[in-house]
This record gives sequence, C-alpha cells and structure tokens, in this order.
Amino acid sequence: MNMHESTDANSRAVELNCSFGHLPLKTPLLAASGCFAYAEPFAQFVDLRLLGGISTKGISPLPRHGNPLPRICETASGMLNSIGLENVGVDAFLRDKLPLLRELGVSVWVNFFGTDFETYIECARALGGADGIDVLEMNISCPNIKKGGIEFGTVPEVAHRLTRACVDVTDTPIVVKLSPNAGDIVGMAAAVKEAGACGVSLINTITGMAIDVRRRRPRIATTYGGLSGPAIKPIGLRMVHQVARALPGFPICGMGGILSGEDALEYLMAGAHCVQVGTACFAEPGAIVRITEELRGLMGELNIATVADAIGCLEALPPEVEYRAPR
Amino acid sequence: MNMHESTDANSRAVELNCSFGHLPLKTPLLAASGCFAYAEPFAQFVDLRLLGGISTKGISPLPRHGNPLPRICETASGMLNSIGLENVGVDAFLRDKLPLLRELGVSVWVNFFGTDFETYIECARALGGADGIDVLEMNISCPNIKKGGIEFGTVPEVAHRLTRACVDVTDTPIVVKLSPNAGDIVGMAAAVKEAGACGVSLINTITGMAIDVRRRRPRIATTYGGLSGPAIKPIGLRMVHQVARALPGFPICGMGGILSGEDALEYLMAGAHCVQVGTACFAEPGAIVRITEELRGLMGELNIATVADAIGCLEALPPEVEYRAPR
Amino acid sequence: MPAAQFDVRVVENRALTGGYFVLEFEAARPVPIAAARPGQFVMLRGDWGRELLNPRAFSILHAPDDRHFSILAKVYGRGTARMAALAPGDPMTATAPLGVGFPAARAGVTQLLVAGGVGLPPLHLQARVAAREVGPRSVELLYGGRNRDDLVLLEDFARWGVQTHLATEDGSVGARGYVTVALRERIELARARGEVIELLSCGPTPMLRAVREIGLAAARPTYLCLEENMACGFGACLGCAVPVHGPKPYRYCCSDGPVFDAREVRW
Amino acid sequence: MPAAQFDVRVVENRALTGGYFVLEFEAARPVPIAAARPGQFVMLRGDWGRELLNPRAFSILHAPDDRHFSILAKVYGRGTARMAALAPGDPMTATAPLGVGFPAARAGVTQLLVAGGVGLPPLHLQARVAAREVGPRSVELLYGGRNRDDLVLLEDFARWGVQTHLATEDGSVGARGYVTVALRERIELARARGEVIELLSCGPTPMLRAVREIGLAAARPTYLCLEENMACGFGACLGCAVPVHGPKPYRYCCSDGPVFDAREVRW
Ligand SMILES: Cc1cc2nc3c(=O)[nH]c(=O)nc-3n(C[C@H](O)[C@H](O)[C@H](O)COP(=O)(O)OP(=O)(O)OC[C@H]3O[C@@H](n4cnc5c(N)ncnc54)[C@H](O)[C@@H]3O)c2cc1C
Ligand SMILES: Cc1cc2nc3c(=O)[nH]c(=O)nc-3n(C[C@H](O)[C@H](O)[C@H](O)COP(=O)(O)OP(=O)(O)OC[C@H]3O[C@@H](n4cnc5c(N)ncnc54)[C@H](O)[C@@H]3O)c2cc1C
Ligand SMILES: Cc1cc2nc3c(=O)[nH]c(=O)nc-3n(C[C@H](O)[C@H](O)[C@H](O)COP(=O)(O)O)c2cc1C
Ligand SMILES: Cc1cc2nc3c(=O)[nH]c(=O)nc-3n(C[C@H](O)[C@H](O)[C@H](O)COP(=O)(O)O)c2cc1C
Ligand code: FES
Ligand code: FES
Repeated sequence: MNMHESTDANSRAVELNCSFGHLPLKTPLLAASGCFAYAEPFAQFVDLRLLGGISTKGISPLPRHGNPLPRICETASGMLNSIGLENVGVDAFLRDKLPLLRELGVSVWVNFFGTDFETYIECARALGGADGIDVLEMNISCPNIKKGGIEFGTVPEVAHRLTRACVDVTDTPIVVKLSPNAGDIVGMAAAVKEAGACGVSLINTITGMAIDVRRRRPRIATTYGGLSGPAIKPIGLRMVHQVARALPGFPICGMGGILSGEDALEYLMAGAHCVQVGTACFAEPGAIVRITEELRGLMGELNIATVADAIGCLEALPPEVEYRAPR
Repeated sequence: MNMHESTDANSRAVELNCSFGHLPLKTPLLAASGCFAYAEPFAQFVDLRLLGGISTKGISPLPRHGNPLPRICETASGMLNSIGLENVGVDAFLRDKLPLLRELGVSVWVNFFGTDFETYIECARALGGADGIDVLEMNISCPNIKKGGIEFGTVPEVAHRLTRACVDVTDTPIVVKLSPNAGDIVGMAAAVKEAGACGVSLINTITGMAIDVRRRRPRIATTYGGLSGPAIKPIGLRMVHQVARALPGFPICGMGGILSGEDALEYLMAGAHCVQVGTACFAEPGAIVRITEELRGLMGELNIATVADAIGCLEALPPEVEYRAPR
Repeated sequence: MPAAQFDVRVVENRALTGGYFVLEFEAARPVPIAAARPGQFVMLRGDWGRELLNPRAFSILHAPDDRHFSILAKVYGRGTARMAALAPGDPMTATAPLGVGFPAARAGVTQLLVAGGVGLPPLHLQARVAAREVGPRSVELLYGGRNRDDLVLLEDFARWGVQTHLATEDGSVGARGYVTVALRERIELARARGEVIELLSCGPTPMLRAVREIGLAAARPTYLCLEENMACGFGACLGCAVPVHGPKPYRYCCSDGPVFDAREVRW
Repeated sequence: MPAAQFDVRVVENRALTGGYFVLEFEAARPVPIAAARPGQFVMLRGDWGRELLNPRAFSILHAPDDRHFSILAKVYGRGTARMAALAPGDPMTATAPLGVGFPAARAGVTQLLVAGGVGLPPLHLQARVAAREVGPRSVELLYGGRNRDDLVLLEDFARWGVQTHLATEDGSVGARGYVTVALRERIELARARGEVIELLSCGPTPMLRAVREIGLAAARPTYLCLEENMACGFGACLGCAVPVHGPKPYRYCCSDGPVFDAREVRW
C-alpha cells in the first residue's frame, strides 16, 4: 500500500492556499524558527517565494552572542542544539533583516523572546510596530537560556500572564510557541488562548543530552540541548492532536521532525493548520520546496482537494467485533 | 577517535559486579519491563544467567487482556506501543512465572501497577510477600491505561502518597518507575525518595502518535502509544543526569534507547547505577549479552575498572578562554 | 522445536514478475530450519542502523537443509525496499523458525490452498511437502492477483503435479475476478462430489475475510495465515495480538499463529 | 560565488594506505566548483534514511572542472563508515562550494603548509594551485602522521616539484616526532635566510593549537583551517561557532571560515 506514485492529474487540482486563523497562507509549509536564520543563506539555493512563510531566528531586544561550543551534535534520527538563542537583536533585525523578508511576499513570522516579563513586552512592542510582520511568534520555551525561562514555558498561569502582557502592547497577532517539556500541553495551550494568543506553535525542541564516553564529557557545552528531527515526530504529532481535540478551531502550527510531504500531511490530519520545517533544512536547503511538491502529490493521490479538507480529518479505527467471554 | 578496538587484556580486568543501593547485581544490565515478558521466550536464545537482572512485564492484581490492535508501529529510530499492560495477574505470576525467574540467580525485579490506590497497595502486598523477588518496580507511568493513571505519574504529591502507601505494606525494596511525560522529573524523584522508595527507574516510554495518511487513521488503535528506542535516548540521559545531580547517591536505574555498550556507558556516566534494555531485545533476543560484552570491552579500553568508577564520572567541558569585548 | 537467532548471507536475489523477488539465504551455522512447517516464518533484519529497529516477518518459502532457506517478498515499505536491493554476500540476521504452521496434508482430504499476493510462500511450501509426502492430488492451489505478472512460481506447481486455479482481476490469465469466485465454485464441486476438503489461506486481509466467511458458511475446516505488525516474532512484546473468540479475547500472531482456525478469529 | 545543492555519483572510491580513501564524484549538472579555493568544502550526504540526518563536511581535494571533484577521507564514525563502502555509481547529495579558503600563494612569500591526518586535502589543493600559478617553490609541505601509512598522496607533491618535510611518530619515514618540530626548524631557517613566510595549517586540533602558538610566537602570518560540528554548512544553524577575539565572541566555521587567522582564534 506504500510507495504509491502520485497521479499528475489529481495533484494539479490540489489547492495549497490555506489560512491560519484570519491569516492567509500560500501554502501550509513554513520554515521553522532557528533553522532558516533570516532567510538570506537560503536565497542561493531556493526561490524563497515558493514558501508558505518563514519564521525567523528568535529575536531578543538586545543582540545575543550565544553559547560556547560544541553547540550541536547528532543523535539517532535527531540532533541536539544549544545555540543559546544567538541573534542580532531587535534593532538590527528591523534594519538589516526585515526588508528582505518583507519583499518575498510570504508570511513573515518573527519569533521573539525575552529574558523576563519586561524584555518580552519590550520586544513585542518594538516588533509589533513594524511593517511587514504577519505574526509575532512568542517563544516561551527556551531550553537554552538559564534565567527563570523554564516557568514561562511550563506553568500555565505564568504563560497566561506573559501572553496577555504582550498581546496588550501590539496589534500584530501573537502565536505562542509551546514547549514539549511542559507536563500539560493542553493546559498551556488553553492558557495562552485565553490570554489572547491567535494560535500556538508546537513543538519546540525537547531537552536532551548526549555523552562522549571517550572524553567523559557532554557532547554539548551547556550539557543539555534541544532535541529536534524525526526522533520527536511522534511526540509532536501527539501534542498537536491533543491540543486540536481540546481546543477545536484554535489555530495550531505543527512541527517536529517533518522531512517529507507525508510527514506534513500527518500533522495536518492530526489537526495542525499549517506546519514548520526545521532540521530538514540543514541537510537540504531546498527541503521545503520538495516537501511542498510531495504534499501536493500525496493529497492528489488521496483525493484531498484542499488543505482545509486535510486538517483534523483523522478518523478512529473501526471498533473490533465485540468479545464475549465464554461462561 | 571512534571505532576503537577493545584491548582484551584491559577488558579482562574489568569488574561488572555492582550494586543498586544495598542490592548486589552481577552486571549493571537488566532486561526492561514489558520487553522480556516473564523471561521464558528468551530462554531458547540466550543463557539468562548472564543477565544482571530481569524486570518482568508489569503485573496487576487481576489479569488484563490488553488493548485492541494494532498495538505497535515503528517510527524513526523508535517504536510506539500500546499493549495495554496485558499481564497474567498476580496469582498466575506467582504460581507460573516466578519459579523460573527465581532459579536463574539474577536480580528479579517485578514490575507492578494498579488502577487506583487500593489495587496498587494490594499488588505490592501480594508480591511483597513472595520469595525470590529482589525489587518491586512500581510503574506509576502507565500511558496506556485510561482511568486516573496520569496523576500518579505526573503529580509529585500523588506519587508521594502512592509510594508511601506501598512501601508501608512490604519489606521488599520498592523502586518507582517514573514517566518522562512528567513536567518536573526531579520533583517526582524527590517525592518518591522522600516517601521511602529505594530508587527510581527512568524513563518509561514517552506518549506519542503516528498516522497512516492513506487510511486516515492512527497507526495505534488507542491513538496514542508509548515511544521507546534510540529516538528517546537523549531524553532518558538528560532525565537521569538531572535526577542524579539533584539527588546524589540515590540509586537510579536508567533506560531508554540502549542498543550498545556505549549507550549503556553513557547512562552510567550520566549517573545511573544500573540500566535496563528494552526495545533492543525484540530485534535481537541476545542483545543484553552482547551489550554486556561491549560494555566490558569499552570500559577496559577506557581504563574504567569498575562500574562504580563509571557512575556519574562525567566532567564538564573545560571553560573557553575568556572573551573581552573590544572597547 | 526452539528457534534460534543466527547470521545469514544472501546467496541469491532473484527478481520475478510483478515486483516480487526470491531471496535465498545461507546460515552461518546449522539451524533447525529444515523441519519448518508451512506457515512458520523467519524474522529478518539487515544492517539497517538505528532508523529501522525491528526485524520483518517472512514466511519460509523453502528450507532444503539446515543451512539454507528462501523467502518470497515484494517491496512494501522501507524494510522490504532495502531487501529488494540486497546482493549475494550481503549479511542479515535471522530468527527462525517461528510460529505454528498449517495442518499437514493427509490422504483422503483435499486441501484447497487459497493464495493472494505475498501470501503465496506458506502455501507454496505446503504444496511442495504435500506433493512429496502425500501426493500431488492432496492439495490444489487457488491463486489470485491483479494480473498475469502477479502470479509467480507457477512452474513449481506444474512440476509437482499440483492442480492450480488462477484468477486475475484483469482476466489476463485464468478466470476474471477474485479468487474467491473460483473458491466458491470449487467448494460446490466438492459438495457435489462428496469430497472432503479443507481451506488453507494466506494473503491480503480482505481476501482472508472473504475466505473465512466462505469457509464458515460452507462449514469446512478453514485455516488462515494472518499478518500483524510484529516487533519480536517470539512472544515477547505482545504487539501482534489477534482478536479471537475463546477463553481470552486475544491470542498472538507470532506464537499462537500465524495460522489460526477461522472459527476462532474474531472478525 | 553562491553555493549550489546538487546530486552527485561516485566515480571512483580509491583506497590509500592507513585507512584513507579518495572519493571522486561527478555532479549531475555543471556547478560552480572548479573555482573552489583550497580550504573550501563540500557538505555530503548519502542515502542514509532518517538515522543520520546531517551531511558531513569534506575539504575539496581537487575539482578539475565544473562537473567533477574529489575528497580525501578516513573512517571516523557512522557517516564516514558508510562513505568508505561507496561504490562507483552510488548517489550522494552535495552542497558546495562552501566557506572561505586559504590566502593564495604569491611570489615572494613561502607558504609553509602544515598538514596532519585528514587535514591534508586543502593543503594538497593549495600546493597544486600554487605550483601551477606561482611556482612550486612558493609552497612547502610539512606533513606529520603516526607512521608511514598515514602519509598519503606524496607522489603528487613530488610530481608538482613541491618540497616536503615529513615527520612520523614512529620514525618510519622522515623525522621522528611531531611535525611541529620540523616547523620550528623551518621557521628558524627562514629567519636566518630572511625569507618571508606564512603558515597555513590543517589537521587535528592539538596540532593546530601548537601551530598557532608557534606562528604567533614567531610573529608570522598564520592561517588555520578549523573543524567544528556542522549541521548545515552555510550559516543557517549557527552550530559551528568558533570562539574568536574581535567585535563578537563567536564567528562561524562554515561561513566565516573554515580558515581563520590564528590571531583571531580564541584558544
Ligand atoms: C507471519 C508473517 C509472514 C509474512 N510473510 C511475508 C512474506 O512471505 N513475504 C512478504 O513479502 N511479506 C510477508 N509478510 C509481511 C511483511 O512482514 C511486511 O510486508 C513487512 O514487514 C513490511 O515491511 P516494510 O519495512 O517494507 O514496511 P514498513 O511499512 O516500513 O514496515 C513498518 C513496520 O510495520 C510492520 N508491518 C508493515 N506491514 C506489515 C504487514 N503486512 N504484516 C506485518 N507487519 C507489517 C513491519 O513489521 C514494520 O515493523 C509477513 C508478515 C507476517 C506477520
Ligand atoms: C570544514 C571541514 C572540513 C573537513 N574536511 C575533511 C576532509 O577533507 N576529510 C575528512 O575525512 N574529514 C573532514 N572533516 C571532518 C569530517 O567532517 C568528519 O570526520 C565527519 O563529519 C565525521 O563524520 P562521521 O559520520 O564519520 O562521524 P560521527 O561521529 O558519526 O559524526 C557525527 C556528527 O558529528 C560531526 N562531526 C564529527 N566529527 C567531526 C569533525 N571532526 N569535524 C566536524 N564535524 C564532525 C558530524 O558532522 C556529524 O554531524 C572536515 C570537517 C570540517 C568541519
Ligand atoms: C539549531 C536550531 C535552532 C533553533 N532555534 C529556535 C529559536 O530561535 N526559536 C524557536 O522558537 N525555536 C527554535 N528552534 C526549534 C525549531 O523551530 C523547531 O521547533 C524544532 O526544531 C522542531 O522542528 P524540526 O524537528 O523540524 O527541527 C531551533 C531548532 C534548531 C534545530
Ligand atoms: C512493548 C513494550 C512494553 C512495555 N511494557 C512495560 C510495562 O509493562 N511496564 C513498564 O514499567 N514499562 C514498560 N515498557 C517500557 C520499558 O520498560 C522501557 O522503560 C522503555 O521501553 C524504554 O526503554 P527502551 O528504549 O530500551 O525500550 C514497555 C516498553 C515496550 C516497548
Ligand atoms: S511479535 Fe512480539 S509477541 Fe508477537
Ligand atoms: S554549520 Fe550551520 S551555521 Fe555553520
């Protein structure tokens, strides 16, 4: 049943136009934050206008230099990173990076974070005022910053207050990016929805570790890093499905381990309205364009005409014939 | 630096005898619960006396028939299962299964669970009285049973009460098996330690999901299943390291994705006192014996004479030369 | 007969029509495989790193001696795709023989072997053994596929003198339509003749469901060789549950089966 | 010069001594690789499924035209183990050319190329280009290994007329000991002669640290080709940070390097 060929006729009829809440998207495939920089390095490899959107590297009010090295290592079907949220800071971003993004005609999601309430608000305000930003993607799940950060991403009440505070200072829609390290992902999603978020992105990386037994050292300088890639796809899918079921209609941007059109479709069927592709872009800068075509082909093959038809279309397995224990 | 050969001379000098708290172990490598049944199916493939110990399939007071199918599926570097904690029940276990285990001369860990406080206590009492059980491994992290089960594994206070209640009814040491789905693994470990657990096992499987896009159905009948295998190793290692750092000396049995002697050594270096091997036993019934020899060889090569020398021997990376920003 | 885990090497990878291929293996040491019953299977895993963890199940097509066996397969997903590319000398690890096979052929009974797709191997082996031990008329093959290319290894049945009834969806060979049509006719004929028959079937689940209903309706002994996702193949993971009627709601495809009495299966 | 991502096929996999091997590739289409500077690299990934996600970095050993290039490698871990087994015709995907290479050779300067292990390729290419464009005396190779087998491709340097100073830890060829001993002597000689020299080095990190100290102590321009774990190779992941002195504490091995001025490196 696997390994089907796509039928060209069907896939031509597929419409990838879709929307995330009120926000229109040309395709449901966005580049994931931190995996696409500010898009520039990819321009040499792909036509960026073919993307549905781009989520930028996380921006903080001031520039950050990032963590000591080694910052990355490979694990089975995944990788760990501890970049340390290195970024150019709000001012340089608005001045040097946003103009290119604005010109592409794709949905621009600016991922941002602070180190405390004030800097989060400051960042939301500064970015919110700028032209050409479609979404502020608020990263409350920074596994790699030390100070207090954990609570933002794991305690629903704290996330609620933080979200509300940022929503209050800008008209730009805020999507909150949740951490899979939270014990109660549905509680987190409900809290930020309640606080005025226009959607959620999930999942961020999962905190993990790897050890070089020969050197008796962690493979990542900060000991722990964030796990991404296909290894975490089952967890990402589960969390998307849980949130989609608990909060019907609330827009979800799904991610974690998407490498193919089939992976993307799994996320849509689980209930995501759009998806982001992260780690896959490193090995293959053109990954998102390939995945877009694979998704189109697969939808055609399965007679799914629009993205809306795919979203949340998962059915339960038919029940078994009832068992009656012998008396 | 990888792919070294082990030097025979060194590995002969390696001593795999070790202990988990007061409990002696012939080797630090145990079979993981649910992945070794009650040991019988493995007897045809390996000499079971070469194992450090065996953790049985989880036992409940009454027999359980398990979940509808499909119950398992493969994911990238991992698998999902939703067996539904099928088991023969305490009585049949003590009568039909324990005798074989008792004869092997390896450490016998009986994994058990209930569906509420009463059945947990009932199970602990019934098993605790039996001869030939070295450890009661209390599974408070059953992702596949519906009723209430979640709280036992994710709320420290509830886990504390449950552990205390079980510790009170038996003299057999209780090791609590923690769920990685808990937001605060250190809080969970501290709570059960405080309640009298003699150690913790971690990690159990992580709740995940996979979708068959062609059939628009989950690949597991219960929608969600537990993710195991190399995919989760970085998460298992991180949790072991966190607990080992927070509760020095408290015995930890580490697991999640161990496929090789190197994987096992990573867990020991992270702070585990012994480890369990689960998913690897399916593809290779003799996996644990191979891994034992690999561990011996690797320790010899690295001049680690005893398991105790390996435990928690991880060092931080040397600090970088200090950076001074130019004025 | 206990199973063993052992290393094997590919001796030959022979492409057939329809994307099917036969892999022949040589075991590194003698293993108790020559006595394998039709329906018993082998778990095979290649040098697949950590991405594909679990071995894959394949019915034993033939095991001429205690060092050699072959399987028949078709590319389905990632594992079989890698297997299709195997070349002589390539290593795999095997666990075999596993499971419980079909009831043996015997004089006075005609076993109707109803095969579809990759369900052929156990019935092919059943025919081989039956022809040798009981006589070629103790079994008859009813074999269906989408088209001519889907029906493979027919020359063996001819050689053994085993009668075959073929059916293809496109009519390119044999009767046009499903093999179950031929099965119904053959049962009618047996009834008319007063012939004692049994149904043995292996193939896609929809086919097995149909065979089960036909067999139950005709009140003829019916044995189905089932497929379930397997992680271990020897009763350790409890992943391969088969819903059954009986003292317990589930039995295990790998250790209680893969061959089940159709009456028992809870479909 | 922008980089491209493209498909390649193995043309040849040539085993050398010491476990080293040279892989020659042909690109599926013309790519801007012939102008690659010594030190520039290619990210390569095979048909590795989902287990090994990231491509691996290899210095370009030689790129004779816009369809062909080669690398020199040695088995280190899982990726290079798979690459060692590649056969002609096997596919990989490549991203190249990436990074910033060594300063070009020029008349009036002697570049001392200090190589160890898999650090040879960029210096091999530097020597090739220098010999052709400036003259073989504009460069000299100082090359160290554990033993004779570790020193490969020496015949090329001989052919180009480039002088070599060899050192092995076991003394099996050249001077016994580390290559840095030879380097110190050569710097002394240059000082005595009033020769203008530069140090270009690539190899294991301990060697690079030593070269850096020697170069800084001698106040000679010193360029190091560094290795860091890389996920992307083109400035997207920020994983390959190199600690530096300068306006920012880190620069990037893949896009600012892999060749760095030794004074800049914060070691
Ligand atoms: C007892 C038994 C005998 C079999 N005999 C044969 C045979 O002789 N020839 C043949 O070609 N195939 C046979 N199969 C089916 C074969 O095991 C699957 O086609 C194969 O596992 C698919 O693997 P894949 O990696 O190509 O597919 P993937 O989709 O990558 O497989 C992923 C996972 O699903 C499981 N899986 C997928 N499909 C099946 C299936 N149909 N049955 C069981 N598990 C499945 C695999 O075990 C694996 O864990 C048999 C299956 C069973 C249970
Ligand atoms: C700019 C550059 C040029 C290089 N040129 C060559 C060359 O010409 N020939 C050659 O043999 N090797 C070269 N290397 C090193 C080569 O990239 C590694 O040996 C290779 O990545 C190891 O991969 P593996 O899969 O065998 O090892 P694994 O240990 O499985 O690698 C796991 C991960 O670690 C990373 N990694 C491991 N070792 C290194 C390392 N030393 N440097 C960078 N990343 C590493 C890999 O990228 C991979 O992501 C170069 C590295 C860099 C950065
Ligand atoms: C190197 C790297 C850097 C990342 N940086 C950020 C970031 O700055 N902000 C953020 O919200 N997520 C960041 N992420 C998380 C990704 O956006 C994404 O949530 C995660 O990697 C899972 O998707 P994937 O498996 O497709 O990579 C980063 C991930 C990686 C691998
Ligand atoms: C099929 C299967 C069944 C399991 N059953 C149990 C169980 O009954 N009780 C339990 O505590 N853990 C159970 N586990 C979890 C394992 O003991 C182990 O914690 C987990 O699989 C991680 O280890 P691994 O990656 O080596 O498999 C089961 C795991 C699998 C794969
Ligand atoms: S496949 Fe594991 S019990 Fe049947
Ligand atoms: S390797 Fe990704 S930024 Fe350098």
